[in-house]
Amino acid sequence: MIRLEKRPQPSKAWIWSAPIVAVLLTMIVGGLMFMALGSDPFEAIRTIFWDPMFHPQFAAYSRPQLLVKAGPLILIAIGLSIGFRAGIWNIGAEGQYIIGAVCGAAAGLAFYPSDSIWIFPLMVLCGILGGWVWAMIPALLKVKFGTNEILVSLMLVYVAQNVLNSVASGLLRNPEGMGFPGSRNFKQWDAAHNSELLMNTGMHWGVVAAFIAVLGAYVLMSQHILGFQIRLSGEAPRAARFAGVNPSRIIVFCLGLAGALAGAAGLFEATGPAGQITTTFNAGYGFTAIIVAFLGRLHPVGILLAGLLMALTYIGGELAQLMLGLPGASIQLFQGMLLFFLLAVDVFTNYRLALTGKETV
Amino acid sequence: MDLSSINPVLLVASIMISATPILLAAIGEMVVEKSGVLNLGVEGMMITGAVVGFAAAVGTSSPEVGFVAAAVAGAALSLVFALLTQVFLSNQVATGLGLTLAGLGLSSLLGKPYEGMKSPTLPKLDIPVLSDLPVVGRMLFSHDMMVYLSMVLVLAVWAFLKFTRAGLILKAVGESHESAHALGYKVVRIRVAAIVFGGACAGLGGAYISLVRVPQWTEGMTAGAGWIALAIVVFASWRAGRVMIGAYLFGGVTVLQLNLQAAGAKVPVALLSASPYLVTIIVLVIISARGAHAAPASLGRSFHATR
Amino acid sequence: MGDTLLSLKGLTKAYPGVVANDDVSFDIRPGEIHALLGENGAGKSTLVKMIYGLVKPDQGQMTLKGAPYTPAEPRAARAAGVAMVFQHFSLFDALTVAENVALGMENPPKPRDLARQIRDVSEAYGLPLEPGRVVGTLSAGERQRVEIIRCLLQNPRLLIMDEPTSVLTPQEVDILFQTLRQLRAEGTSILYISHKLEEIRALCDTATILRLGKKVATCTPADTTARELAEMMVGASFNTPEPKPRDKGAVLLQVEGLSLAAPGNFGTPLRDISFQVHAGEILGIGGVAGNGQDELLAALSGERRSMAQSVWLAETAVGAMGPVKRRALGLLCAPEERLGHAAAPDLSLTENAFLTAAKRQDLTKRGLIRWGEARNFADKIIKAFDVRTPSAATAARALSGGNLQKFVIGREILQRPRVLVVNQPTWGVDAAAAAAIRQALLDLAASGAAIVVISQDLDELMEVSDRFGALNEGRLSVIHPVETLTLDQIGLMMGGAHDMEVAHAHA
Amino acid sequence: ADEVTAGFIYVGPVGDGGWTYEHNKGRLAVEEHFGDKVKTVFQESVPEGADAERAITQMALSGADIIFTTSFGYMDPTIAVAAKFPNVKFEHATGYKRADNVGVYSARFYEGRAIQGHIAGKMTKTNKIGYIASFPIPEVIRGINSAYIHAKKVNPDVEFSIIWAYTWFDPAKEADAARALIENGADVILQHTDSTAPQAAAKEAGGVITFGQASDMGEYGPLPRVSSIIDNWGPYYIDRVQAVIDGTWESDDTWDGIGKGMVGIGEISDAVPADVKAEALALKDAIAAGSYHPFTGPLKKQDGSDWLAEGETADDGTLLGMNFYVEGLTGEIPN
Ligand SMILES: Nc1ncnc2c1ncn2[C@@H]1O[C@H](COP(=O)(O)OP(=O)(O)OP(=O)(O)O)[C@@H](O)[C@H]1O
Ligand SMILES: Nc1ncnc2c1ncn2[C@@H]1O[C@H](COP(=O)(O)OP(=O)(O)OP(=O)(O)O)[C@@H](O)[C@H]1O
Ligand SMILES: [Mg+2]
Ligand SMILES: [Mg+2]
Repeated sequence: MIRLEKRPQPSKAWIWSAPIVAVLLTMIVGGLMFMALGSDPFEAIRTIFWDPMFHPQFAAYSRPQLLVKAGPLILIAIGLSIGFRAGIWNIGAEGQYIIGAVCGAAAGLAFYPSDSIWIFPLMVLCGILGGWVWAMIPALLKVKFGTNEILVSLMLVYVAQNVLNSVASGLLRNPEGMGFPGSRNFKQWDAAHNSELLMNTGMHWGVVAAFIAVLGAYVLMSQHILGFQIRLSGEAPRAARFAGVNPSRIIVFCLGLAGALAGAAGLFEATGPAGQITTTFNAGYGFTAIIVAFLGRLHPVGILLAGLLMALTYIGGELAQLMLGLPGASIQLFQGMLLFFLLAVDVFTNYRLALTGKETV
Repeated sequence: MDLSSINPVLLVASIMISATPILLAAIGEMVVEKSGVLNLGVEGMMITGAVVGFAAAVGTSSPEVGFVAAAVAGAALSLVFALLTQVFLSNQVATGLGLTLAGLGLSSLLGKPYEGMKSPTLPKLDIPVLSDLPVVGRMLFSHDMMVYLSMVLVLAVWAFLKFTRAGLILKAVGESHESAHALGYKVVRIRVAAIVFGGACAGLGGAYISLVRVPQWTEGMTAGAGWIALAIVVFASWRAGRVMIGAYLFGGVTVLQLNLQAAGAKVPVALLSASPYLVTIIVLVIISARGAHAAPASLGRSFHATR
Repeated sequence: MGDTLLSLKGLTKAYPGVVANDDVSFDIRPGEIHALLGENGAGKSTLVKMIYGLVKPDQGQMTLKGAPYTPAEPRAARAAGVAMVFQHFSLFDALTVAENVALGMENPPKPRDLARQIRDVSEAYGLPLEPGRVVGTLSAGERQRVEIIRCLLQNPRLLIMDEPTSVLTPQEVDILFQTLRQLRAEGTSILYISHKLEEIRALCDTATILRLGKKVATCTPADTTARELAEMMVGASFNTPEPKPRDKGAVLLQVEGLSLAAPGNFGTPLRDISFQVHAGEILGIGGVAGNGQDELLAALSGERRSMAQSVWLAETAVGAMGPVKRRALGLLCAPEERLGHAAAPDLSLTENAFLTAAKRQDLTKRGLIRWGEARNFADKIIKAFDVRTPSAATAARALSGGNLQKFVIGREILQRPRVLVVNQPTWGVDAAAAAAIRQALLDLAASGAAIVVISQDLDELMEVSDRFGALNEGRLSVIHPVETLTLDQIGLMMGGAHDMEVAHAHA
Repeated sequence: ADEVTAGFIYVGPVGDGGWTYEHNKGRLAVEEHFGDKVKTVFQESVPEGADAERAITQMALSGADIIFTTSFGYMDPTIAVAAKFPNVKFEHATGYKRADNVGVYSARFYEGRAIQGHIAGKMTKTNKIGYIASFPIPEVIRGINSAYIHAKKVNPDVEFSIIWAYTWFDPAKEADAARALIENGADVILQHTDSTAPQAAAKEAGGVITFGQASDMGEYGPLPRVSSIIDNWGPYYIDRVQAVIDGTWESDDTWDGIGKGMVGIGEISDAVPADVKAEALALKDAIAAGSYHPFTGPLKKQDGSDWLAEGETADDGTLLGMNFYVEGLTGEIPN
């Protein structure tokens, strides 16, 4: 019989190789799935993992798109991961993302058509604030009443979606839009446009913010006392209290940070790639970011890589749909598999396989 | 606004229909959580149940077979969760979220050929005498089998936890897996069984949506019902009877807000359609403020026995 | 009835890195109380878990009444008439006494009959219990009764007890011993694990001694001195801590009318606690587990806050301050639970050193952690307290209990506290390490710190403290100088008889 | 190019049975009509927003010659991508922004709504008509107004109750909405959402009639579905692809209705009395022939102000931006 045996220390080797093993396993099993769907598995895998970066026809366009797609995912996932490290399960980033975008857009539109250079910074600030406020609801309810933050943050996503529906066809509706829902297009208003900073790189302010967030989170979690307290709260809550960490402060900080980053991501997306607030501008980034956070094992550098990998599977998946006619759902399943394999393989960081009934010494 | 135009008999009847899927999923999840496992993948199992149930019902022209197939499919998917969390000791929150993602993908893949099809629906039971009663007959006693089955299930779970030894063992495992292990109970096996039961219930709930409530198959059709089921378990403080109250309350608000719209109530539409979620939050707050948590002490913790 | 009830032959069990039991053989006769002795980690618990079917031996056989005995699981052991009271209770806080008992039985009777049986048996053995109570609300002594009743209801032929007395008052120990003697008279065999050698000499018929997993001796405890037993366990002699002469200085820690509600559903409230500790003095606080020790430590460390005026550090009212401020002022603590409370299991020793030493050792600079300094401090603790670990980068959970305990105590002592409060400083630590820790505490007091030692080990308290008080249900008894106390008086203090007579005598 | 590639961007899954389903039928009609000469590609369930621009761009990069973007929300992305690919032709459905290589097209569904309204007004016994609306946009408001005007014309006691579902496609929600309307006494359900769930709910309730939306939904006939408005994009798509092949494609603005066959009226079932059916068909012919415009005065707005004088017909500009109810409708348009 084979059984698992706890390692005294997490294995360094597995920490690094587990994601690679997981990706390989996903490729193999995913390939089999694509084969069952009637595609050439090698071609499918190549289309997903290789073509977005190197296909002669698409790469010049898709490569920068990787950043566009990964930017918000990374930005949100960084915020979430810090909370997850402390054992605070905010799964309502989607709502914080929506409200951030709505608040930021509203703040900007109030000054339409001013071309002041302060418009965009103001919008970013309000976006951050909007996401923060929305995240403060579960935070304060948890601190005050001990209400489960998983459920409250999630319910608030639905509420946010209703707010979005309402403002997109009401308050923020483009007065020149023939009565259709949707705000003005920020791409046509330079003062509020989150444009590409360098041509054909996909770099916009949101991507810059994501990189800064990765760096900031790295310093926070590994070098700063607050990051230490956050890790401590997640690893050993009693020890944290003994050390002098105030749990309420950690809850408020972690949820607030996640909300602020998600709100910023929403604003950057609405004023940049999406271009406007519509009832559907939110493409589920808030949920996908949870997966990115776990794929990156809640580590800033890991999240950076996981965000890029996720973006790759999205864009590669779109190409596979376009060129191979693979159904979009198979890509979703493929991403689910990736997470499962990582979770499964991860056990070997903390456990090793041992044969029972044998002398080990 | 003319509220008198709302027909209360029909209102109650449709509350029962809209509450049944969440009730089924929630009672299953409650058993899972009683055993100390937090499975956030209810949505994924529900939607898989919805598509497999629909496909089986269409294939065999029998809705009953559809429900059985849905239960099996939900249980099968939950086994993936059981394998990952109980054997590979993965984080339950992450695995549950992954299960939802995978379930949504899998279901839309499986469901492609069934889009736009019609399925046989479950006949309404005609309960002698009761169905013919005035008012109540139409309100309470002319539903399909699954509505009553869901209630029987709640009753059964309540009795199981309260009166049987197996129920006591299940609670014990959820309270302290170390103690249960020390007394020789097979923690992992018991939890896997609970997870599978929860998966089967979620599958049934999903199939109720695709076979009775809508009835047809479309991608993403559970539209968050699984999450509501999770909220209802907390809301119910892990008690079977209250799960039923919670599901009916939520179903009630959902249906009532549409009725208010239809009756022309002067309330902003956005507020009305957000009301089920707002009500859920408010009730969660009230419950947690009263301190009546009663969450199983080992909820969400991994267990690994050394031998 | 044969000559042996249970016979063990060549039992061996290895865990990664240690052989917990190495070729252990001995016999248990019917109707005897058989002691199992050994230091921490000698393999006692592992051995009894094999008998109870929780752990499978790698090698060796057991026979029960002459027939081969290989329990695959506790159920089989129970069916064969083996019952066990665990070292770490196997109870369910949220369930009732009756439900807890039922879970430990093979075929429990109907709830109503079971409740009656519990009442009957518990009264017959002088261990009263209310079947409907929720276990989480019971005291440690009562919880142990639940475990014992659970065993007795099955009429076991062999009853295993793993360190049952560490949570009992001397009076409760007496009651337990009567129960055990009564059982022996009825023909039940008892396998009894304890560190308390005098107890064993008083109670047991035979003793088997384990050292590093091997059986080193079997003897008759009544004919062996406690000193001889201890030396057999340790395999060598060791130094007993020596107090240095010290001067009593000013009052450094003063607690005045400290009351706090119980934390959570199953805690103990603190009721009107007052005491003073002077510089250079050690105050010992005894009591049975679960009578407010954890709560008192939390109130002193600042984990739980009280009225500002209820805790004073020298001239400063610190009752309303958090742990960080109290630490900055020189009030340091070391809680009982090493893993998860005093230290975070998955963090490295460096990080765990930082955990309480951030301020006093100046390990941060504008919020950023000076990891180099933190590591130096961790290395210093490791060196000064002889902590056996590959390096300071090792995770706390990888250390043995004793080594981690040395690390935790060392971490606080090296920060030169003005006041140090420790709870169970040598709990689960082997004799040599325990002696070292006690010596360090005595040295610290000699250097002018005020120290509070909370412990359930009376010998330890007698050895290190100048004055003694006991906690009972969250109340602190009157405090007496140690020299004036007898064991009987201590028992009364721990039992909550607020020793009025004794108080008068020394007033 | 020897072979012309036509691309389609869909907002929903092909199998939605409504909007996307009909566009995909149009694509299949193109394939059928041109055979080997034309290749079609499509991408389904493309979210409106940032992903749309990428999907359209990648389709253009993959060599499509003409791309149909079939949802209103693709308007700005289509314009943006078109600017980068001057040699690719774009056709955007239901929008109003054009460019040299971007044309727009839409259908006058309100013409079909007039016929629905007529049948509904005639057939309701409770005088209550339920309307499941999606989003408060001009197209939907136009439909409500058109149906109401014609129901009222034949039945002055008729009342509309409207539920805003805020979705084009959510079967569970649509089913609940239909039930709520029925519980409120409606015996006719009109829908401006795409699934057949309301049909199923009506069937279960009994005694309620419905109309197919976007596609025929004929499987629910003869009752509850008594007729339908069918989107018929095939001829238009074939026409535009042919123009690309011929090199005659030019950006234009198409808004066709029953006359050109872009809006079809599904078989009126036998559940409708013969005289009503005859009237409905006459109305249809009049609209098709252009002799009757559904928005012909005298008409007042909900607030009582005058809109169209006797005999005056609405201009397309007003219709395209319609954001008010006509007199007699109750409730407010949410915003
Ligand atoms: N499950 C396990 N996995 C690995 N090592 C173990 C396990 N259980 C016990 N050990 C090790 O086996 C040895 C014997 O442990 P055991 O618990 O039997 O000691 P003990 O004599 O009961 O000590 P104590 O007096 O502290 O209770 C120790 O070194 C311990 O660390
Ligand atoms: N291990 C630690 N090392 C250093 N500083 C810490 C540590 N833990 C917490 N801190 C921080 O030091 C500051 C003071 O901590 P303390 O526990 O005294 O706060 P507090 O009493 O809760 O504060 P207040 O009285 O303002 O509410 C806080 O910002 C706290 O977060
Ligand atoms: Mg032991
Ligand atoms: Mg011990």
